[in-house]
Amino acid sequence: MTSAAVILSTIFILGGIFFFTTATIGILRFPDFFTRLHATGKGDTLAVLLCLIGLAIYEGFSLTALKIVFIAVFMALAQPTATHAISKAALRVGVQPWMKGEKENDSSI
Amino acid sequence: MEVTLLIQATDDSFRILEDARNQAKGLLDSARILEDAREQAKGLLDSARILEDAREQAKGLLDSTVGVTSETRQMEKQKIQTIFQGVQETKSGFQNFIVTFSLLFVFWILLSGKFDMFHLTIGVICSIVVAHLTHDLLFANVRVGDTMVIVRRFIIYIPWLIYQIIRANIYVACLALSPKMPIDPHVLRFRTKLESDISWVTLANSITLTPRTITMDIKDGEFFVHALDKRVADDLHAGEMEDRVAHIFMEADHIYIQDALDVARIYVELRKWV
Amino acid sequence: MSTFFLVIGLGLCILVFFVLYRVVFGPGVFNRIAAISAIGTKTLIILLIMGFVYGRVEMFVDISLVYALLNFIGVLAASKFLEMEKEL
Amino acid sequence: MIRSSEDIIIRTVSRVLVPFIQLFALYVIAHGHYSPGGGFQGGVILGASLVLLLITYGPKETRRHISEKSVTVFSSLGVLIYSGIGVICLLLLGNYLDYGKLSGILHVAPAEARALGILGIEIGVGFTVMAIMFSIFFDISSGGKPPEDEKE
Repeated sequence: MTSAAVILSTIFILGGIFFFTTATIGILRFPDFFTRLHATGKGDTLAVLLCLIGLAIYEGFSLTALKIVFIAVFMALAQPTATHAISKAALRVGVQPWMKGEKENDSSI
Repeated sequence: MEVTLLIQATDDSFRILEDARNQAKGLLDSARILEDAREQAKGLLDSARILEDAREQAKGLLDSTVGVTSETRQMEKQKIQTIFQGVQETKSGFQNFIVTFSLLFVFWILLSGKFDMFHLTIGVICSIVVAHLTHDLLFANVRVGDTMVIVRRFIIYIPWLIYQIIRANIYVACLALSPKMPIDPHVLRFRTKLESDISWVTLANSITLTPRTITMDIKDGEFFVHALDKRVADDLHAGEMEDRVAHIFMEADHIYIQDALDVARIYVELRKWV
Repeated sequence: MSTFFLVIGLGLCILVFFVLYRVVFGPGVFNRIAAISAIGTKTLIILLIMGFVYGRVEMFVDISLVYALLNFIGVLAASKFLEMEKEL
Repeated sequence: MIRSSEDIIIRTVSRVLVPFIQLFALYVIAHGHYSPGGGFQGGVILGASLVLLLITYGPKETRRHISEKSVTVFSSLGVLIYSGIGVICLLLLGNYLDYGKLSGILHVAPAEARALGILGIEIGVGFTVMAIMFSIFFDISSGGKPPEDEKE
């Protein structure tokens, strides 16, 4: 374990934590459901990827690191799909997107 | 006497003039007829030229058809000769089974990490069982194309996508941290020219991951995109990302085997007519 | 490095509590599902970090993979159910 | 009532993921004594993969992959494997599920016989859990009607 790898993995994990934090703030602050999906769909994907890559670098070159990379690939494929699934269901059920100028009627079903 | 001579001469000259006028009129008339004839001839010439052009175009079309088919003949011979003779179903099913089995076995080895005889045997058995159950799932609706080229182009596409994801996240982070939150959400809809479903998946997930947009719904080939900003509409309608995805999966800028076969059928029909 | 992982794990737990606000009070079921999905992704990282803290990553990585899988399938099933409920 | 979804994105992603999920489930079953997991967890993941197939492809396509009859066969086969290994151990003058006694008929060392016995037990448990979980989900989702009445 070289110190360069440790520093690199620390940077990656801290970046991941930063994007997790902004995604959480986004979930709490955005005005309606679809804009909140912007926060979860994008923010969590990049944050998870960064954290997993950081942990894989910390683990070093082994089969466990490869499994962590598998999780990363799976999340990169699954997270946008899950976002798409929720938003599709919401649109078909009849949740209206919030437009600028409306007052906040955040009463989605 | 002189007067009568003068009158006669005048009469003569008048007659001559009259004749000349008549002749000139006749000349003019004939000239007009000639003019007409010339114009008709010109029209004929033009139509002849058009016919010539059409003939040349037809020849060029025929030539190009010959060129395309002679190109595709080779691919036909290499790849599809057997497929289009009735054994397509079983053979492609078996190939799918083999490819799925090898992918799954590699995946098993990477998961297991144990290389003794016992675990490898279990791995082979499990891979065979799963590949038998799901060989029609992994490679359903795959168009015939050059797989290696697609994989290489996809790998080249990934860094651009990562750059876009990072941009998107910085944008979302700025929005979430800014006190006034300047957003103007609206819903866009656009049609896509992509065809295969794997390219649709790539396009929809790329739209979700790139700045300011998420794919909400796909209904009858129409993408419903939720955008945080007005500017993004132009980007999507310009279709840069769509072009990239089309380039990866060799759509809209490449001749497919199926298309080539269609052209070959048309060519055979043409040969019958000619 | 172990202390670093502990701090990171605690920070993620605090973030999970913040998202839990959306799960409990968030108006409508869709906000709740989206928030639960977000909690799932954070839990995935927390599980891996627990593995590093305890020194048994090769064990926790499987749990974490299973968690990611079930999170994904759960979200799909929930959205399918809500879509279905409208048709009935 | 679950119908086959028209959504091409979810269908394609789950179509690509299902084989790998199933192989991972079998890995969890087979490596139960090294890693967390074992029969029950692996069976649940296997069932979850079938549930994913059901919610994206609808009952008709899923029935083509695993039929009503094979669900029944799997659920009973699991119990048969489990109890059969136990009874064989009883017949070999040991306790119920006393794997060490299996070395007599397998011609291997007792430790290896124990590993094989545990593997058999886990395969049995996994089959049963998978079949029962899928059966419960399918019956609830189809609303109690037989699948032939379904108009796709």
